[in-house]
Amino acid sequence: MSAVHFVLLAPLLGSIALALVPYRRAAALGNVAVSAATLASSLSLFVVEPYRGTLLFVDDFNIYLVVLTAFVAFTTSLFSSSYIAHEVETGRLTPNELRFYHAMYQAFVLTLLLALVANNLGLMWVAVEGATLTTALMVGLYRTHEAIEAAWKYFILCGVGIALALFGTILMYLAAQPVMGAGLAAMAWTELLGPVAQMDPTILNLAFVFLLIGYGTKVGLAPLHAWLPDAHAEGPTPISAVLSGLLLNVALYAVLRFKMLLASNEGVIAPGPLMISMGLSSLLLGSVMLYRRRDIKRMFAYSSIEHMGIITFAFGMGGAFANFAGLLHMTMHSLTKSAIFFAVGHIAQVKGTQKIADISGLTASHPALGWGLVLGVVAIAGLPPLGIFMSEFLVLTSTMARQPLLAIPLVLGLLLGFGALILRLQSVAFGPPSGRTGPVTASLLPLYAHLVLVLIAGLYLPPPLVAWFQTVARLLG
Amino acid sequence: MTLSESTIYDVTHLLDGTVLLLSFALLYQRRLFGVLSAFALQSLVLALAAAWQAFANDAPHLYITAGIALFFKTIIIPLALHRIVVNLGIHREVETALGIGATLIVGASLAALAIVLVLPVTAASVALTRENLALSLSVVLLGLLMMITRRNAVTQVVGFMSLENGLLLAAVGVRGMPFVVEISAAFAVMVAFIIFGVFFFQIRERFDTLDVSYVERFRGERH
Amino acid sequence: MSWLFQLLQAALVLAAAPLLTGFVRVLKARLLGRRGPPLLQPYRDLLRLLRKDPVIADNASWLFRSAPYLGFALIWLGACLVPTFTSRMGLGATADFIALMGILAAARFVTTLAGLDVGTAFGGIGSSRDIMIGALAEPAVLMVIFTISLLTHTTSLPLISEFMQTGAVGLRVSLALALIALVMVAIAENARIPVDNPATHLELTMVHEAMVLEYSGRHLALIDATAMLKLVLYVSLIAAIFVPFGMATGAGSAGAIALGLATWVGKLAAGGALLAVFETSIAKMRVFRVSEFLGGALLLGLLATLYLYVTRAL
Amino acid sequence: MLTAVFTAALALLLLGAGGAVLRQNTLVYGGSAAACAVAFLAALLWLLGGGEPERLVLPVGLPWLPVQLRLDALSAFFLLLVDGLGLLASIYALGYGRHEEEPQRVLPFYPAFLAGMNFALLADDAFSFLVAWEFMSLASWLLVLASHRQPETRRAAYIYLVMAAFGTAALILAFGVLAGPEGGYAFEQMRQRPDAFWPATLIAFLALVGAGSKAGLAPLHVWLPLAHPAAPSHVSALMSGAMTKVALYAIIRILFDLLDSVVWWWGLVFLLVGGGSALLGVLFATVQRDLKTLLASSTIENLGVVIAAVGLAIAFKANGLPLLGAVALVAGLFHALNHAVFKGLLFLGAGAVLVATGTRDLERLGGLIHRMPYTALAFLVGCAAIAAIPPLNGFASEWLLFQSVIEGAVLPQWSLQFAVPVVGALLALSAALALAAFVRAFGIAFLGRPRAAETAAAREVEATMRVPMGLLAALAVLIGLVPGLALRVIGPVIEALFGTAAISAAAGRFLWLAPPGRLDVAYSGFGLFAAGAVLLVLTVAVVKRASRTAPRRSAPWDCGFPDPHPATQYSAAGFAQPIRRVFADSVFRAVERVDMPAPGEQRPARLELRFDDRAWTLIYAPITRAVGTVTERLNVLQFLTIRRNLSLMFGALVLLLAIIAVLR
Repeated sequence: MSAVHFVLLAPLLGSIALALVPYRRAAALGNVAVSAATLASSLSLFVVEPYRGTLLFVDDFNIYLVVLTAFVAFTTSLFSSSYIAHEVETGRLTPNELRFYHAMYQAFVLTLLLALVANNLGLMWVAVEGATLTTALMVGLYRTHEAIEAAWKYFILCGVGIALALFGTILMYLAAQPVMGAGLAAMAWTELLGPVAQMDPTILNLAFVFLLIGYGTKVGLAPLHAWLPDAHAEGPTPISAVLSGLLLNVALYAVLRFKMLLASNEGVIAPGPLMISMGLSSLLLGSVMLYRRRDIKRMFAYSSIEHMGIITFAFGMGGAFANFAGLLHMTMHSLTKSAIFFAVGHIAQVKGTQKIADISGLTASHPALGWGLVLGVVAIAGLPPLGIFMSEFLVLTSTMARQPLLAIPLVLGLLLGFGALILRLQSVAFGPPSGRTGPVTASLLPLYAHLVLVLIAGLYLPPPLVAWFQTVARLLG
Repeated sequence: MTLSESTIYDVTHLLDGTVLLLSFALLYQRRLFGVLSAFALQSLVLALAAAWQAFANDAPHLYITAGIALFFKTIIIPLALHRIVVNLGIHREVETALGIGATLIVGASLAALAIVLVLPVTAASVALTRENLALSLSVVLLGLLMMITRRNAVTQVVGFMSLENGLLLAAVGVRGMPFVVEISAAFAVMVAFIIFGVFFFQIRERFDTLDVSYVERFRGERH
Repeated sequence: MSWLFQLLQAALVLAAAPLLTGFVRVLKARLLGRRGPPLLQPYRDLLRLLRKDPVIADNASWLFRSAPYLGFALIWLGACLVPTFTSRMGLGATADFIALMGILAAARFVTTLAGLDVGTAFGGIGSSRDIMIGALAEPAVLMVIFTISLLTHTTSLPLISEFMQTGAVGLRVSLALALIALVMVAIAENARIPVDNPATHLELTMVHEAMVLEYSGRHLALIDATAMLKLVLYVSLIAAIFVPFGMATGAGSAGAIALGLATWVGKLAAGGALLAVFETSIAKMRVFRVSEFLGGALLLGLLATLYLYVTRAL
Repeated sequence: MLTAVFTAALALLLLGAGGAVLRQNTLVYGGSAAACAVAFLAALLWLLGGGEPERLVLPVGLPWLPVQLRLDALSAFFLLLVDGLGLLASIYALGYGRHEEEPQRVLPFYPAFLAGMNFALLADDAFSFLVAWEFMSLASWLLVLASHRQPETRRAAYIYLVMAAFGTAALILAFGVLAGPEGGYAFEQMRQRPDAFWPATLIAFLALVGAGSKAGLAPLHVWLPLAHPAAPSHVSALMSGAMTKVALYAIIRILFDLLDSVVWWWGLVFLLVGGGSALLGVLFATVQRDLKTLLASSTIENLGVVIAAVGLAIAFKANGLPLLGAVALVAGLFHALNHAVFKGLLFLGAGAVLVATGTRDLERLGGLIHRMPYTALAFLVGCAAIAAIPPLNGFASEWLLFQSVIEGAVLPQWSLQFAVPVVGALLALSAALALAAFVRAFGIAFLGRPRAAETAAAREVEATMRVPMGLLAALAVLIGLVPGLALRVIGPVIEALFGTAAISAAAGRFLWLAPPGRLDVAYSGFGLFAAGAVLLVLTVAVVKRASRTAPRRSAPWDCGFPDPHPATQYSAAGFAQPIRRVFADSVFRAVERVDMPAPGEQRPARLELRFDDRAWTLIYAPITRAVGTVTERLNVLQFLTIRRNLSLMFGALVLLLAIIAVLR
């Protein structure tokens, strides 16, 4: 047993145990405890030797994503405990649903971690599929018309997407088999990297298109994004936080792994332009769609589409700076966006509504939550000294230096998104307070913990993280 | 008994071609029960193809795949969908978003696109013949086409599963594909059905219909 | 020596100011077929006003009381800077043509503020219109300065006079345009017909007189004297730039100085005569035509500069 | 010295963090004042002492490029402006801050804003510069939002931040080109990278757009008259007086330091933009009825003047006339310095008026010279300075600028030969209109009779607010009389940028201003002042001797119909009417509507007055409309059926497949 196995075992056992625990408080605590255990075992990955098995492996790329995932899962579980307590009090969730929720939460974390550490294309696919199933169930948790519709949409669109991804995976194997022979090796990341150079480029092209569309659906790239806003808006907010913060990253991780593979084959059509165009379309669409939103959670979901667009664009551009920026942006976005959802979750609870028009003056009525939201949105909008500014700076400058024409739609999209976010932020956070102004029982720790990390990262990145990013950036080409 | 390469190829090709033909048949159907029958038939041919690969390539685990396809997709799922249609009193005509003729023309173009796509592949560099690759690619695309040109939820589900048939067709055709894929593909179909069932249940409970456009009245933001 | 000339000039402009105004008045009256006031009447008027008790509005501030002194001193200072009979003056290097415009602007700043101080409708109307006139007149003068300084390669007034005196510039379209522009500005700045009428009271079209309506006694005397001084300033300025002939340059012998003085007096008389003729032959225009009048001056000034480039390029 | 400035800036940051927790007026503003004083003195000493640029590397920032700080002449000069004004504004805020409604919305951000400006001036690499730059925007945005309960303030803040982001984006792109594909983000690397013609042009215009939007250059100015007045007055003073200078710093840094050469026609563009902004800004200033908006509009004018000077400097430099270029840039920097002084003073004065009367509306003010004599005097000096009245500082820099414009005749390009006089005319017109605007501002607010009850009850403000105003007024006079003081601190900048000791000669003569080599053409504020003073004393002595009676007080004469009601006074709108009429259609699209009751009706007649900013109606409104239309149209995507969404997916798949089929 290696540390990797512990990372997977903790949520697996936790999921089973939580499915059995009927007590509300104990379940919430247990959820936190299991998440903490997962985080602890993921941190142990730093100290042990890199693991490299036939099914699982840990390398520079996924190690930090694993830790990030475990960390956000942990902070979200903290947020979740105070969020869920409120939901149970107001009667929106029954104890049985709660049990189901906690079990699914851990199962979801398990699938995410499995997708990250899987060394096998097939295994990774299974894990992503599992993530779809678990979250689809949680999105529909409230059983309102909207929630069921959102879950249905989520399930159908991601089901088709995941099927296409499977086809891409099969095609990948088709290309690998003649070179590497039959067997597990032909589906292992670690084994494929060398021989990919001799594979048939046509099949690889075909495979990449299916994988990009398939996993791209889960990333939320336009025009495959339709499931994302509704799933974020209608499910419980902790799920929105992990969807935006983690699931999108994991799906993008899958795309990037394939891009890495293709990078070593001379004959393939460069995946860059495909990713650039999908990234730009997501960025522009996400930004434009921000303007007409009435539901605050749906708005931030569109902002996730926007940011996934930026990240995909950055990786599409490639090169040391853009790849580095993309990795940084992935990390920062997941911390920031989940922090925003933490704030939004409590705000929606305290105001009793998710409608933007019905919320205003938060900094006056609930300073801690309100300023937290301001800080989060300021960060997500790309203002310094927070982390996203650094990555956007790198993306913009390197794009301008290499492909000035691409900088135009990029800047346009960023500014459009910025305009919409600030517009809504001002109406929500400032002005005379509206609605209920009663005190809120919110756990602010996860919110501010994330924001402080984002703030620090905007000014200083620890050298080990930089080393990882740079290694991965090189691998990504 | 050993079979010559050409025999293996011919039979595989024949079966795969039949699957594609049945995909077109799915698109051609005007009545819901016709769709279900065509799907059952397609799944049957898929099962045969899987069994043939198991037999020809001496890969016994593919028999399991064949069995799953035969059992679930040929019998259980069509029967279940048949019951749903009857019980819920769903309109028995196929409601099209794009006319049948037009759908078939688009389908034919997609098949042509699939051929164009695999043409540059050199025969030696791929574990599946070019023809079979083109066939399964076409089946996948036609399944997707069915999902977007038919309004009714049942036909959409069938379209989705037809898409999966295309996947399986490719998967079973490859020599030595590790077990993971087959199992997971079959697993996906199963889970998909379960989940779909859950949704059907809820949807019936809430909306008394299976027409997806009713569900979509609640697309959020229009409160 | 130059400081002596400077003192002499300061005294001379002061002495000449009422005389020039009286001369213009007499001439205008004669042209209209009246006898008109005596030539020295302005001196008497000023003295009479000086002896009268000044009355000040209840709510007037210190600014109101000090404005006449400041305005007078500023215009006087300006008049000292324009070469009259000699180009060798003590203050020659202290201020150039641009600074002269600055000083005139400062005077306007003080008087228009004073017009607003009491808070009457007339003061406001006068100030507001005076400001509009200034806003258009100043840039026109600056364009004239550009033209002249491009020709003479300096903005220093004594040097401009000396350069123009050599005749090296010759006759140019630009100079003519600049002259017209400067004359138009001078008419406006001195509140002469057709822009304003120095002789009217209680007309809604008036500008300068409305602004100073609240003044009386010695304050009014100062204001009237300022207006007279300003006329001398502008006539001297036009003369110094466009007809500097006769002006003493360099160290200057006694004869040259005498000639300079004589020609200066002649120029003032000629300027006054021309002004009188012009004023009797033209009607007062509506206030909002003034902007077109001065806008025309500004355009002429700009054209003068541009023509200069054209001719230089040819 | 760099360490001192850095420490001060860091202390400001910490004060900001502390301000969020402690909410101690005295501590935050006192601390800010102290930190600014330290930075100011350090910059001043460095400038006077001369020497090599100092560097400091911090272990933060981009992983492969730690933050580089550098103190050279250019940054030291601008630090002088920012911290000098910061010091006085902080002292002022000790009093002003006590009248704040929600001080907790100002205290944390005020020191942070100052720190942002300081760091922007110290930064020696693109990343840290932009972080500081945008941090400055962020902090000032929050300061604008201090009175967030008013909808118009929120609108102003929103437009401000979006325009700031636009500007920053342009600057990021400019630095992207400067850094090149290898990512040489340090300024030192940029200085050494040769720039080809088109990239350099791109950089120049991105810098103009990026920094120009912060400086309020037309047509990117629309946010400025909204945002600057909305902030607390000491912040307004800093935004107008200091932050616009940071923008100017960015332009000069990029054009004259980071780029290795300039092209003459850039100068043409800068000249036209500068001249246009100057005229537009001042025209708006003449018609504003809000005192602080008036001041903000005039900021557009003054920055336009400075940019025109920069344009001249570019034109001269590109044509191999570094000496003349140096003079033009001196004029620009001198004007920037002066603007910081008088605009700071005026905003502080407006703040005092606001505190005393509770309004910024000119139509409600009046007669404050009696009730707030000290503020009135200081404000009067500020008005005179900004209206370019000799011998104050505003005139000195305008004088130098006009000399530069006249020298423009030597430029060889015919387009420049034509443009320079035209821009000269624009600048002259702006200067004259500035006089109108500020006579109106002072005359309506401080003279006449109070137009509202709260104005009549106004009281002079406390000493902490009066002292900074007094100091700034004294500075305006001092610099005007002894311009050599300013040239002494500008000299090192010019030497560093142009490599000439050109203006040292001029700077040596403290009392005279003169273009180099043209000692015959000179201006001496002190000389004029002295001569004028002599004449004034003479006048007073003579007149007082001739007429000894003390003036008698009585009701105003007003042509025999005095009416004590304050509404009979000329109003701010009325005062601006002639100018509004002259420029109405071309610039403002002013609409006057008179609602005249029929004979016999009792209701009063009303004059309604509206004017728009053409930039808004021609540029921003269409953009807003376009965004509205596009978002509305695309919003359909949110409401698509699942089937249609699948169709999109299918379409994307088929499209990509078709692409690889075609490309293979």
